[in-house]
Amino acid sequence: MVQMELYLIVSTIMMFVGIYGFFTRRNLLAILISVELILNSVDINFAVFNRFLFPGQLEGFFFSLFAIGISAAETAVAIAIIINIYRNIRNIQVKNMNELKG
Amino acid sequence: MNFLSLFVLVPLLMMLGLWVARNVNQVRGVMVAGASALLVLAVTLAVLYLRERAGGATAEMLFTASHVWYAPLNIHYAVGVDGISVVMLLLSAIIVFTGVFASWKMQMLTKEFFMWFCLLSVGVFGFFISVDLFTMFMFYEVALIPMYLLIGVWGSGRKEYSAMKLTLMLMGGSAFILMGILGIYYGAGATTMSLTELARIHIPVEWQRIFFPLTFIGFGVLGALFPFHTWSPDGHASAPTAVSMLHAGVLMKLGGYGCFRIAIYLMPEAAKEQAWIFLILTGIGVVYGAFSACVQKDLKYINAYSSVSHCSLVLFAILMMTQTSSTGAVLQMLSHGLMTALFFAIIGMIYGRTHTRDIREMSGLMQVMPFLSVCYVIAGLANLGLPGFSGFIAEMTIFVGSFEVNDVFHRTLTIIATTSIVITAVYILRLVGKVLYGTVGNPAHLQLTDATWDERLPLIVLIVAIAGLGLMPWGFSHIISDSVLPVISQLAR
Amino acid sequence: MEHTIFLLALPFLSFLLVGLLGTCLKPKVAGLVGTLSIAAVAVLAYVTAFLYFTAGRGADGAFATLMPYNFTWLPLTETLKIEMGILLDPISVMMLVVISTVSLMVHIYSFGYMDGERGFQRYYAFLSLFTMSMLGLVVATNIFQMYVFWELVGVSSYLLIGFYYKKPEAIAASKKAFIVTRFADLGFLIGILIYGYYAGTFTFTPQAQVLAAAGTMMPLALGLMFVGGAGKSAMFPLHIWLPDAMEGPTPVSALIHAATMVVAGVYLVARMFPLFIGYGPEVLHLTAYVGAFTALFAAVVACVQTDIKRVLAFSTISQIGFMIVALGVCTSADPHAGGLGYMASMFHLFTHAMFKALLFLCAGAIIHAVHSNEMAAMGGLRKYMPVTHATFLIACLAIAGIPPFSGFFSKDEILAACFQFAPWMGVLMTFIAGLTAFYMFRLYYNIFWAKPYDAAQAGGHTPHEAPKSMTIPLVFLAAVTCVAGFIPFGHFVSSDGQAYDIHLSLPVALTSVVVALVAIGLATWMYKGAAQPVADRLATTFKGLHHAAYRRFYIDEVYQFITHKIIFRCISTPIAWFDRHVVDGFMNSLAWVTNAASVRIRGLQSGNIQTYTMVFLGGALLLVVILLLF
Amino acid sequence: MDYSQVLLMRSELSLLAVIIILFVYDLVAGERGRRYMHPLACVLMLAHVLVNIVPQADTLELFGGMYRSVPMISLVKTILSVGTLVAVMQSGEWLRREDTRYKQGEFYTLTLFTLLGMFFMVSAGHFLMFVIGLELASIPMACLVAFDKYKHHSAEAGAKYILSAMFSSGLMMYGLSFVYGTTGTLYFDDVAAQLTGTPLQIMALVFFFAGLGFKISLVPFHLWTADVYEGAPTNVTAYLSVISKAAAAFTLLVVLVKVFGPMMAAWDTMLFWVIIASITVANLFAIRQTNIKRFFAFSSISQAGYLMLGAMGGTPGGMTSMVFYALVYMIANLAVFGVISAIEQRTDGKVSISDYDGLYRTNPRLTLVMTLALFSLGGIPPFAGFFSKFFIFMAAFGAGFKVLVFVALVNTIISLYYYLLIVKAMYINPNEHPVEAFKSDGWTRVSLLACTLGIVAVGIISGIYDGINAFAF
Repeated sequence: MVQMELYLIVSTIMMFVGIYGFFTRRNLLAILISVELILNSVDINFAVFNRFLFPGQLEGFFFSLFAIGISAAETAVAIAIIINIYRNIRNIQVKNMNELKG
Repeated sequence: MNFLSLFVLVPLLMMLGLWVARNVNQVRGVMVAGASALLVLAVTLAVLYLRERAGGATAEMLFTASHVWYAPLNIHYAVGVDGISVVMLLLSAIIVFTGVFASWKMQMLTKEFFMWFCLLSVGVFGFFISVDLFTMFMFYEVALIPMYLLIGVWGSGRKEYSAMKLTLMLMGGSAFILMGILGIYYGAGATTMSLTELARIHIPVEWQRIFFPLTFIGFGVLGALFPFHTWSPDGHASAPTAVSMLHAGVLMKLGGYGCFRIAIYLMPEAAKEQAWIFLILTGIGVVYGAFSACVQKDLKYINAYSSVSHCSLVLFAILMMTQTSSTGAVLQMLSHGLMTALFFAIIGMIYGRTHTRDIREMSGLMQVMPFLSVCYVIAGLANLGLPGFSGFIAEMTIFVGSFEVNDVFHRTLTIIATTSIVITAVYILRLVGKVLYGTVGNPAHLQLTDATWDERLPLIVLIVAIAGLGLMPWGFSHIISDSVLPVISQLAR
Repeated sequence: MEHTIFLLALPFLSFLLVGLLGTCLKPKVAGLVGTLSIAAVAVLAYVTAFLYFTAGRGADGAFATLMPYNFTWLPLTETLKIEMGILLDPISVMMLVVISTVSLMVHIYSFGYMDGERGFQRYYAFLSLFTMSMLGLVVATNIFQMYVFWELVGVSSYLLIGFYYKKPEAIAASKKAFIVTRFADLGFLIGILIYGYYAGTFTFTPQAQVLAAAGTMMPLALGLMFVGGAGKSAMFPLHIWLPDAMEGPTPVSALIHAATMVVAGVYLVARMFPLFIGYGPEVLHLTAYVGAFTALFAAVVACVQTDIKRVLAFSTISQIGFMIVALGVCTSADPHAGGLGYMASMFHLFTHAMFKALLFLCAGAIIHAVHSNEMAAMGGLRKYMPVTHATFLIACLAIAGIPPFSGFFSKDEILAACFQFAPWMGVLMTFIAGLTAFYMFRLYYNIFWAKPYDAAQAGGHTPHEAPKSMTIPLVFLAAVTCVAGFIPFGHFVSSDGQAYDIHLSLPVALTSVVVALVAIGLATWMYKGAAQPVADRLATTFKGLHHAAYRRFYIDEVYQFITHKIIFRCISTPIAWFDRHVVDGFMNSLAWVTNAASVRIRGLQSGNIQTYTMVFLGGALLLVVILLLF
Repeated sequence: MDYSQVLLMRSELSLLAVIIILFVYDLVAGERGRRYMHPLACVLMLAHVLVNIVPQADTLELFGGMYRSVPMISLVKTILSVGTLVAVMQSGEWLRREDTRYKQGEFYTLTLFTLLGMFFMVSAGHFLMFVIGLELASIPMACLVAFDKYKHHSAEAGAKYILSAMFSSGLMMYGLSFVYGTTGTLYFDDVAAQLTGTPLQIMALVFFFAGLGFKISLVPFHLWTADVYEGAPTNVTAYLSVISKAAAAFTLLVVLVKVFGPMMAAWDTMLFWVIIASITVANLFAIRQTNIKRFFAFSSISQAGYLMLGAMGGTPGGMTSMVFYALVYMIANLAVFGVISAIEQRTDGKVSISDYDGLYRTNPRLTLVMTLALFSLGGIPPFAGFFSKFFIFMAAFGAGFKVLVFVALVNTIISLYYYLLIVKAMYINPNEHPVEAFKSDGWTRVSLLACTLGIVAVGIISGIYDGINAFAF
């Protein structure tokens, strides 16, 4: 039986890898992938807490399920917008996304 | 509906009338009708008030009415007047009336000008009839904001800068006031916003120590409390005539009124404790304003600094906290309001002709515009406290009242304050000598004309008011000193 | 005595009528309105005086103090109030007579003198205003009413000095007069405040036990009040405004700056006399020293002035000094034992008003004739202006103290009082009296004798006698000057109210007459001829002294320095700078700091989504840290 | 469990009906039919508002406590619906343009779906429901922000919005996972009973707060705001700046009080700093803006700070003031954006502040509306903003946060300064080529009139405040 802490360590690492990726990637798609990592670490957390701490109920699992759905929807919209950007400027580099500032 | 509310309703109706007015004549018609109605209303009120008092009415506030407004917050629309408010209303009505004539020839955006002007009047009248902290504060702010546009759009000189500075500083003051009002409300147990009821509740002294200075400074900003007075010279210099009149004449009085009615009345213990700080500030202000006026070169700046000096005297007298000095303070508000309005009216008329306010560029105006010049001399003499005009009785009441406080500190300050009457004479006479007397320096000025009827009327009204108050002060003094008493007895509790 | 209200009401109405209608009235009509009202006032004043003094004395042997009117004008505290009313006692009645007489003469005289001047109506309006104020001052029932009218006479003086408002000198002089007296009035006001607080009343008759409790405050109050009086009465060092005030029309100088307003300070001290004697004798003596010094100083300066009105102005200062000295040397309220000065002072006030007004009116006639104030432009005028000459001579003799003219009697009483006080004071005052005679005759000779009139120099203009409207007042005043000395003044006015017989003290009288005659002789020797070798030699020998005296001992320069350098440069300008740059600068700097901060932080909004999220996360973590730590 | 319960969700159902009708109409209507799309949308929204105008007086608890409604919540929904109605009315002119005409159906459905999401969010009784509502409000919003798909700014704003939103919801859900981990439940009531204030829970609180702070755009979670407001179509900005913000703020208040109530000390401290930062930083940023939409973005951040004052202490009075403040802010901001949008449509995209120079000369009425709205935002009586500011200060002061109120008050001076800058531009600044005089379409004018009436009347007529207060909990 694997300890709960191990799962949590994994999810935490995923979380911060995601955050790190978000902060450092230059490509919008890569950033999107990093966000997915963050969201997935959340899913793991919910599932693990449910499984180990509150085995009698399903709240955590359901939350994970919905979270997965939501993140899918978000990704879809995000990709659509990124495609739109690509159509506009033929480029999806973050550095080109700073016309709005100040 | 209490008839006091008419003071607010009439200007509102005037705004409505202006909205539908089609041309300049209709605008003037609306304004004259409305302003006259206000004047009549104020006089009627004064008469009714006197009759009530003569009939033995002893309540602190008369003609009171209170409508629940925001029940959960204990906010009422509560009105009522005592002697102080009556004279202030009278003053406001006179100044509004004369202000209308002083801006008779307003060319640009006449309708809009008068609409904001009316809004300003709403605030002023509303403030003086209210006896509920919230309502008072609301009207107070209503009176402040139209200033921005009135100065910014219709002003002269560095109007944008001045307008912004004035508005922001006064709003800063009102932020302090709001803090103070909240402090009073919660300090008194969060049960009422009514002035008279609050006065019966002892606010804990620790609260007072925090909120008295906030409230006092807040109102003091408008009352030209040193060192928060710097909006005044710039603001008044840039404002159009009628606005300067109303602002210096009435609005600055809101400050003194608020200090007296709210800060000292509701927080007497802290007031007594901390009065010395503000006494020093106001004492400085009295002399400082007068000295500053001595070397100014712009007519309006001179008058603005003079206002600083005189309004500081109001606060000074309030802080002396004797019945006589407070009566004097109110008289001084009344008197300064009339005088400064007269000054600004004349300056505006002179400026309208010479297109300069620099005293170095004018001389010998007595020859070309004798009427205006004579009025100016009268205003100047009134300002330096000549007996027979209102300034004298106000200052004397203040000095005698202040001298009642028997200790070295207060005495010294009183004597310092009295020196202002000499310095006032210095700058007034310097000005009169330079600008009005002598030979005409600028040949172009020889072509100028004297005042027209619409200019003469407000000047005459103001001079009559100043002289009337100066020659027959006993009635006013009685009304005021009776009404000052509740505050003074509050201090003795 | 109810009619006394018209004493004030008539001039006031005339002021309002003439002042408000202004140029709508024809000049003559305006003058007539003013003159008639003053004539009525004069008649009323005489009637009042007659009724008052014939009403008989009270049980205590003094004339009753009447108060036909007194109402509360401005209530101040529970005990203090400013009242307005009319108080009749010997000195106020005496003053009524003096003021109305001189005023009436000046009104009549001005018809001729001011003929054709622009602003004739204004002139008469101001004269009426002045007369009203001055009458109000003397009938004041309390010190505050006195102060009220005191200010009003000040302002009428200001307006009248500045009557020729196009003349820069007139403007400056009027300003100076007002500000200097105003400064002095500050002392008066503070004195009143102290008096009011400690005496518990503004009336002249406070309760004795209250005063006794006041301790040193009462002398202080009285001293400060005297400062006010000194300002109005041009005592050193507050005298500087009076010579300059001669820029006003000459009749005005006669009325205000010779006969009436300037003696207000004397009147004030006389009015407060019981209090001075009772609670501040040392202050009273101080006034005597001030008065004596002023008298001397002014007399010396008068000896070298060349402007005839200036000479008269310094003479006025000197004579007021006499009056103040007379009051100041009093040591008790009993005229027989040290209180003689009170009566002497009032008597001198009375006679001086007449002959000094006469002198000024003569000077006016002369100036009217030669269009100049300078002695250099005159000389030999006695042929052209016989009436003026005669009346001027009478006045000169009076002021020099030659019997039987009025000045002799009153000055003699003063000298007697001074000798009673201290011999050196008597000697000093006698010497000054001699100086007076000297400079007055220097003036007289320079105007009417000396070199023959040089018409060519004056542009072919031949001087001529003044019109009737001007000479009639001269003659009237000269007549009064001749006879006034025989009035049994002590029967009307004395320090304790009892009748006092004026009896000349022979040694004093003799000395003074001899001194005066010697001085006149000296003046005759020095100035009668066309060439004045002695005077010129003296002037060159004592060049420094002469110049200093001519420049009035540089007191004006000191004032200039104080006002311009200190008040304007060293106080006002720095304060104005401070206000604009420090106080206002602070407010502006608040705005500046806000703006600068705004500019600085703009870069934080970089437009980079990754920075945004870093701040997002960083902020969240910071909040966690804050919450965990605190 | 009874499906009839579903019928009790009156506002959600009526909104859904509106969405479906519009959706179907969009499908069936041809090119000609689209012309009536906007009136139809307005009328339907109006109907929706009318149906819900009387708040549901009873307390509902549906789906085992996942969904719940109290009168206050119902009232908030009505307020949000009214705001949406106004925003929709104002967008007619924009949507009739060539490049948006064909997809206007999408605009309505997307907008209304976000509204629906907000309804669920405010009615949530369970964190899952809450998250779903939040995301339903966010995701279509990203589409709306990127609605002008041929404009790079719009797309850039959309990308920033969606990425920030994903990041923040990731962080928030991460926080929620700790809530779940420490309490074992996601039901609001149960969570409240279990919270003890452990460090993990504090972290959860902060992360959750960050997620909503993002929606409300509180500093330091605000950086997307200005860019998105600038890039998004003006009408979307209007919608985003008021409806989304108000809904999130109200939800945050409810959750803080109902769920994190035991940790009140913690979140008071947190709010204290966040409010100070929001007001101050936003004010400083706003001073220097040249683009009016950006300018109002910072203004809205600052307003959000004031809005959160009502949450301090979690008192019923605070809730009343907050809802009232939100209502007043909504009215004023919609008026502002109505004017901005009207001008932008007529001048082919003029959104610089200097374009407003001398506006009064040509368009006095529009200027007046703008002025009143600005005064209201600045808290000047007798306009509604004064009352709402006063009440919210009063509430915060009453809860004991005197220093905070003082700081906020001092900041009102700065905010007044920049609001006056706009006023100055319109009235005082000279301009050779001011915006020409024009007349907007009827819907815009009606909406602006309604806003003006609201600005003037909402404060003076105390009944509105009293009504809100009656429902506060």
